[in-house]
Amino acid sequence: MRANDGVDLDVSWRQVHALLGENGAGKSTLMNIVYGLLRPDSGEILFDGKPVDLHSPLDAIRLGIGMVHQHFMLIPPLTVAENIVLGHEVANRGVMDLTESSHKVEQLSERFGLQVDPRERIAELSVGLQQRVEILKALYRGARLLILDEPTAVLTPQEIEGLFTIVRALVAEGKAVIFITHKLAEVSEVADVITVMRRGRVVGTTTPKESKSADLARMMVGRTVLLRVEKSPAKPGAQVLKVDNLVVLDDRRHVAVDNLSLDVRVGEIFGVAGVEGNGQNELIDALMGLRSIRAGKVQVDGREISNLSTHARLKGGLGLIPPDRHRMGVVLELSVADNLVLDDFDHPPFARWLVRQFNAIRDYAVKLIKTFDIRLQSPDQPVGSLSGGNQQKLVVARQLGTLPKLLIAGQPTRGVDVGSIEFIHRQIVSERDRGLAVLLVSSELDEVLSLSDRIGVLYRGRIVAVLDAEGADRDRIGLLMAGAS
Amino acid sequence: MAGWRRWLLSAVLVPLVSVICGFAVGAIAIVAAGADPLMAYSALFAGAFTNHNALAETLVSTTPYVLLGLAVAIGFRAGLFNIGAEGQFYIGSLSGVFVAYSIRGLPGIVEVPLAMIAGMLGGALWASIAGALKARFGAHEVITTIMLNYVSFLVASYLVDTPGLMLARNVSTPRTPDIDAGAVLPNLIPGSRLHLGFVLALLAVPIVWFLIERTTIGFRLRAVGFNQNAARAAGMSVGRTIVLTMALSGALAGAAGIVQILGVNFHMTDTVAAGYGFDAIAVALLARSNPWGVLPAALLFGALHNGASFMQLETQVSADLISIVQASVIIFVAAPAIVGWLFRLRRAPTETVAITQREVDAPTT
Amino acid sequence: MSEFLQQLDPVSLLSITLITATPLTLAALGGMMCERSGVVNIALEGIMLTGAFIGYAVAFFTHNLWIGVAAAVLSGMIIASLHAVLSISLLVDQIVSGMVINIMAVGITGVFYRTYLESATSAGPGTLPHWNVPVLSSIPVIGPIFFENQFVTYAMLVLILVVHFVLFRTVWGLRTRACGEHPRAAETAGINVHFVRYVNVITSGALAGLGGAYFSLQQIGNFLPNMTGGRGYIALAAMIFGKWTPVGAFGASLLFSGSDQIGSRMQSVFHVQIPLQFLGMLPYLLTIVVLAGAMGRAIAPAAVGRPYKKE
Amino acid sequence: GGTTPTSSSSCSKTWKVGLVTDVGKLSDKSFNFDSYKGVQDAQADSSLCVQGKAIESSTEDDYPKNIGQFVDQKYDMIVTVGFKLGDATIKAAKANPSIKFVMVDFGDFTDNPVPSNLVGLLFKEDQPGFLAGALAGLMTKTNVIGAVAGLKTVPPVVHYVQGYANGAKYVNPAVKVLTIYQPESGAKDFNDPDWGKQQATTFFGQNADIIFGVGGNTGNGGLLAAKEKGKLCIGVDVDQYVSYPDVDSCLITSAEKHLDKAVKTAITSMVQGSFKSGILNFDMSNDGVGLAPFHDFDSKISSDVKAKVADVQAKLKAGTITTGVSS
Ligand SMILES: Nc1ncnc2c1ncn2[C@@H]1O[C@H](COP(=O)(O)OP(=O)(O)OP(=O)(O)O)[C@@H](O)[C@H]1O
Ligand SMILES: Nc1ncnc2c1ncn2[C@@H]1O[C@H](COP(=O)(O)OP(=O)(O)OP(=O)(O)O)[C@@H](O)[C@H]1O
Ligand SMILES: [Mg+2]
Ligand SMILES: [Mg+2]
Repeated sequence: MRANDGVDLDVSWRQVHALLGENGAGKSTLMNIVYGLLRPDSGEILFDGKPVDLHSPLDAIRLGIGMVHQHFMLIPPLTVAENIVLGHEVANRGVMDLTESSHKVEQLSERFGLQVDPRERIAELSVGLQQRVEILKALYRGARLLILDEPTAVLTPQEIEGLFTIVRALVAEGKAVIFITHKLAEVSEVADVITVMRRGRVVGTTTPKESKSADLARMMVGRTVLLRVEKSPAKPGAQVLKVDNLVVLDDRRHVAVDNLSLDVRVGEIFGVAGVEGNGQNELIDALMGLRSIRAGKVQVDGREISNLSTHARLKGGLGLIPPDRHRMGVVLELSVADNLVLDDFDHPPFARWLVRQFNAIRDYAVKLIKTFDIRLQSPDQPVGSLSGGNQQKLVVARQLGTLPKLLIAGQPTRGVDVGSIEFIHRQIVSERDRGLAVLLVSSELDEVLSLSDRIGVLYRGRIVAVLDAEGADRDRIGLLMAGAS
Repeated sequence: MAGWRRWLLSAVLVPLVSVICGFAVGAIAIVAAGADPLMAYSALFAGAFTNHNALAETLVSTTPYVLLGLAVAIGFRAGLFNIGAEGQFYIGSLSGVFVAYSIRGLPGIVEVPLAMIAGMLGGALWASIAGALKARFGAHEVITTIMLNYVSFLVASYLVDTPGLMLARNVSTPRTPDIDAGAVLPNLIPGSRLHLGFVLALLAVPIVWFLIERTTIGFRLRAVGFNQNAARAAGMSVGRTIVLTMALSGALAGAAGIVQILGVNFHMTDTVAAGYGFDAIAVALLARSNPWGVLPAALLFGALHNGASFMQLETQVSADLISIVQASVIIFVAAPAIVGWLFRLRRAPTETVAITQREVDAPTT
Repeated sequence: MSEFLQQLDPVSLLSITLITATPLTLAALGGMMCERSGVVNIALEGIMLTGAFIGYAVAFFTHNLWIGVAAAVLSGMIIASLHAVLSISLLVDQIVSGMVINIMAVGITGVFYRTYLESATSAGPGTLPHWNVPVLSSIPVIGPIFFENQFVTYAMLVLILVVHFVLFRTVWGLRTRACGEHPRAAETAGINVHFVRYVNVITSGALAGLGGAYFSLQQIGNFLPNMTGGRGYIALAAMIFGKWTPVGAFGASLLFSGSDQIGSRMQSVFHVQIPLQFLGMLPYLLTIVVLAGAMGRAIAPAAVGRPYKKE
Repeated sequence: GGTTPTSSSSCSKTWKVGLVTDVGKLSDKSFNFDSYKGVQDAQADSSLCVQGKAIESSTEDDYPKNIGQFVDQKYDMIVTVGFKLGDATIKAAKANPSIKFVMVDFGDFTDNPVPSNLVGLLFKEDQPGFLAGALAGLMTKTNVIGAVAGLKTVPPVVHYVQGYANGAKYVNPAVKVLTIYQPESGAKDFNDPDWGKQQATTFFGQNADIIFGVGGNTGNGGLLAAKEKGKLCIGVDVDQYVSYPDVDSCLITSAEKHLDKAVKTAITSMVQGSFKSGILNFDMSNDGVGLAPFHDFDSKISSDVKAKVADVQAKLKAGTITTGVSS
């Protein structure tokens, strides 16, 4: 499959060049090629007018290309200084000079106003600081062209502002910056030039002046996005989910969910808005019993479920669309049919006395594939051979197929094409109308706004405000997400 | 259609070619050792098949390889690398032989199953230690099973050497008492050592295949093997599955141990086991973790094991030669790229099968 | 009391413990270089056995122990590079590859020992000379323990420091650890992960090969089939018990070999009959305990065991 | 160590003799090796017309199979080395009355009557052990001597060691004898010279000045330690001055059991039709066991000591004294 297809991109010095595209459009892939991590099957790359052949990141670095990856490339047990100098160490005859390294790092952070403690271990740093380290890493290697792959996804608006100032400073210094994102607002704010990608192709290059957000959106997704899923107003009924003062720790044993309380009622969609990394995943894990809770109560239909197993919760009427499809949603090696019964494979009609009943499984699969319009050759083909959108539809089908009373939907449309997005949204809404209670957790504010009946804003692991979706003010929510009270 | 061609390539052709290459490498070693490969191999073949009783003897050594190969394979399917089959084989023999010599005078139909159950339980429990350590603490099973192997040898030598424990009275060799006559597995061919255990091993193949491919246990096991997170999110208990898998694997290894006692040795000595458990890893790899594949693979290893001594007798080439053949075979199986390169197979199957090639989780030790 | 001291004879006890800890430590250091770069090495046993054999064979035919030692190291590197090719370039599971080498080693040493050495009746090349370090060896207690040893043991003592320094003070060490923790990050930093891993795996072969020379050239002056007797696995245990640090591994090796010696002393000198099997279990049980997270969790390099695939 | 058959024309019939080792291989330079030497000697003796071959066993399960190999090839005599093959040998003997069977180091017929085609070769290891002990007891300057032994579960090893201790005490009541048996350890059984070496070194720390190495390569380690530390050492089973030249400079003698002779005797009896089943005991009286020459130490050992040792030897032969070891 082609992740990038006949892409032409032109970046000049002293410019912020925004690369815009929905998830899976091929932005990272393109940049990985520019950075020498992937080899293009055809085409050439010119740098300073000269054609260059990039075999490895080292070649890119030598040319002065630096990249801050979507998923940070930092080594947790090592210190900030060690991470930054790695590969270009300060040393005499092979022996590290750590004091000198730290010194250099300090100078660098002075110069660009990126404060970090060189002796700190990466594992101890916040995401925002880790990103600083990444940028310093690139600058330390003398990057003149700096690629930032979705740098804002994990930042709060303040941090984003900070980042923008840095970016402008860099450009002022004569460097070039490629700024990858799929958030329209950001583009118009920093970009000098904008290139839009869709499904691995460049659909156009423009500037903030020429085209307004709406136009960009159209270019991005191929046609006008419906900012609202048309849906009748909710008729909320009895309370299904009730969470009181929930406290959950993350893997680094820091408080991720902090005294969080919320409730979801029959026939409503409760949307949790928030910047990535504010405790969304930990919240979902805790609700599904995938992560132990430190304190607080979780009740479903007034029944305490905090110490039930995931299995028991699923049987008890919970459904989960995991935020990370490939990690938690599907087993790529197993067949579509197997994946569709992944969470109730072990009882009638799919199994009798430990023996799996393949006819029943197949019939059921065929039915779901039809209702949820999953595009495939056969229910027996491995899920890995499906496109992400269809993989995601499969996950949704599995969860809604079991007719749960509470659906916990994490990033239900991440990395999915627009057609699938609409389809999935419509499914969720229609289930709501049949009385399903939905807890929607998404870092796509637009998704939250368009789907939810009520919206809770998540910040630093707390629900800082709950407001009615009707006429909710986008900017106000933005501020709340940023921690402004 | 391309699907089954790939299957043919990866499940039949590659192993076959690998075995051939393995023997080729062995031949080089024989030449280097100043002997004639043809003579050596024909002696090996004669010792394995054509000599009087040789075939029966080959099947005798095939028996433990089948059961142990299944044991390792079942672990592979759940993403577990059970290097401990050797130790589980040993503990299984211990617990089984204890029952087999303790009970007296019951009919075989009673005694044999009792001994078998004891042996399988022993192996299962011993293996679950490693399983529990991984489930509970994330201790990597490869390391723990290696360590537990040694512990099991020492436990056995302690029990068998210590008067009042399992040491038989007035025997000149340190060993357990002989098992009760009723517990002896009947011979299949009079005058040979081929015993009912071979049939039991054959039966185990479809049973294990059914377990893995057709039951919910097998499904759970495979799902966990492929993607623990997804399995967990789907409500499966990864920890319990790991322990269960190790227990099943250990039970099969224990069965191999006790079958060897009931069919071949009739008592247990304090000498460390034959190393079947380690060869079994190779068997499972060669079988690509497919229960049916275990049969031919085990037969090959049984033949090598059995033919080796005759080869040494006839050509003075050390029986250790078969280790070279075995090692080479695994290399070619585990790195199909080599075979593909050797034979210019376009589209050589580099896709990962079982454990031979994969992104193994980092040991969370 | 003095009677007891005389029987315990701490100086010789410690000196013997240090000597028998030599191959464990060397192999453990090897395993460490390997695993710190992200490659599991359960092949230590096979590498040591090969080193012991080749080292002896070469010494036997050249009548020169030092060429033998060099050959042991070299053969260790050669067989380790097989591990490297399989597990790094061909992406074979590292455990499988290690296992292959262990089996292969038994085969090769067995076959060629039988052909070329077994029937040799003439006296072997002897053992490496004892070197008493002037002055230092005359220090009471310390002297006889540390400064009246043979080459491989001295080398071990030096190499502990060298490996520690390399791992934690040098550029190479930093890159090695980076590859072991997060190879992709290392590559984006411009490091050739495969190169780093190759060098470390081959280095581990050199160290384990030298460990092999301990048996055939330093202690026995002869080769015997299987003469490493599973010490490669105890070395693996020592490496883990020492939490992937040179000094820790050395301590673990001392503990393991020391408990062994004390066990024997119980029997021979103090006539206390404890079942030695239980002492024998000590290394393995301790390792399991550490893996279980008691006595402080042993943290393996995050990426160890994972083949690294360039896109 | 294989050999090519010598089929000298004078032979009306070649007697085929097969030998099966236990898991310790022919390379043990000790009792597997020496037993096979008996076969080879018989083969070298053209008057016997014998052709011999050996199979090494890699696992215990192989014993019956490897015996079977020779049975299938219609061998005339099958020699099994080591008591661990006892059970298998008895079974095979009962099943193949036409073939003669010889068991080295095994004569335990408590629960089975001896088949008429089976002979067990037993050695009174305690006697050479006793002699070696006497020599050590007389030669020690520190009144401390040691024995580094193989597995305690192997009877001959224990006989040697106990005889050694008693012998030393007999000539020198003040002597202190340090002994250690190798712990069960699988691969390292009888094959851990490094361990043996360290044990001997420990004994030197206890002022021992003579080491008796009893137990294949493990014992050899003890001898090596003595050589390196300039102490004295005593070999076992065979004259190790020949079989293990590395330690000649410390080897005052070896406590021998003449496995080769015994095996050859059994073969000869078959060839000459005088084969008798049951147990063949080898001791001082029939010169089946004994003390090896002093070699380099011949000049260094005082005639007085030699006389005393000779005296003890005579008494053992005559049976006027016993070793005090019950076998
Ligand atoms: N080597 C490859 N060959 C084929 N397809 C690939 C390859 N690598 C990635 N893809 C697929 O190509 C698409 C582009 O991936 P990429 O990560 O570049 O998208 P993206 O624009 O960065 O999306 P996101 O906004 O989520 O980062 C994805 O669907 C991905 O699954
Ligand atoms: N790293 C990769 N290497 C090769 N192929 C990949 C890679 N990642 C994803 N793919 C394949 O690329 C195809 C598209 O991946 P992706 O998940 O992005 O779907 P998509 O392009 O977004 O299409 P959809 O709009 O349906 O999601 C899928 O078949 C996927 O298996
Ligand atoms: Mg991306
Ligand atoms: Mg997609």
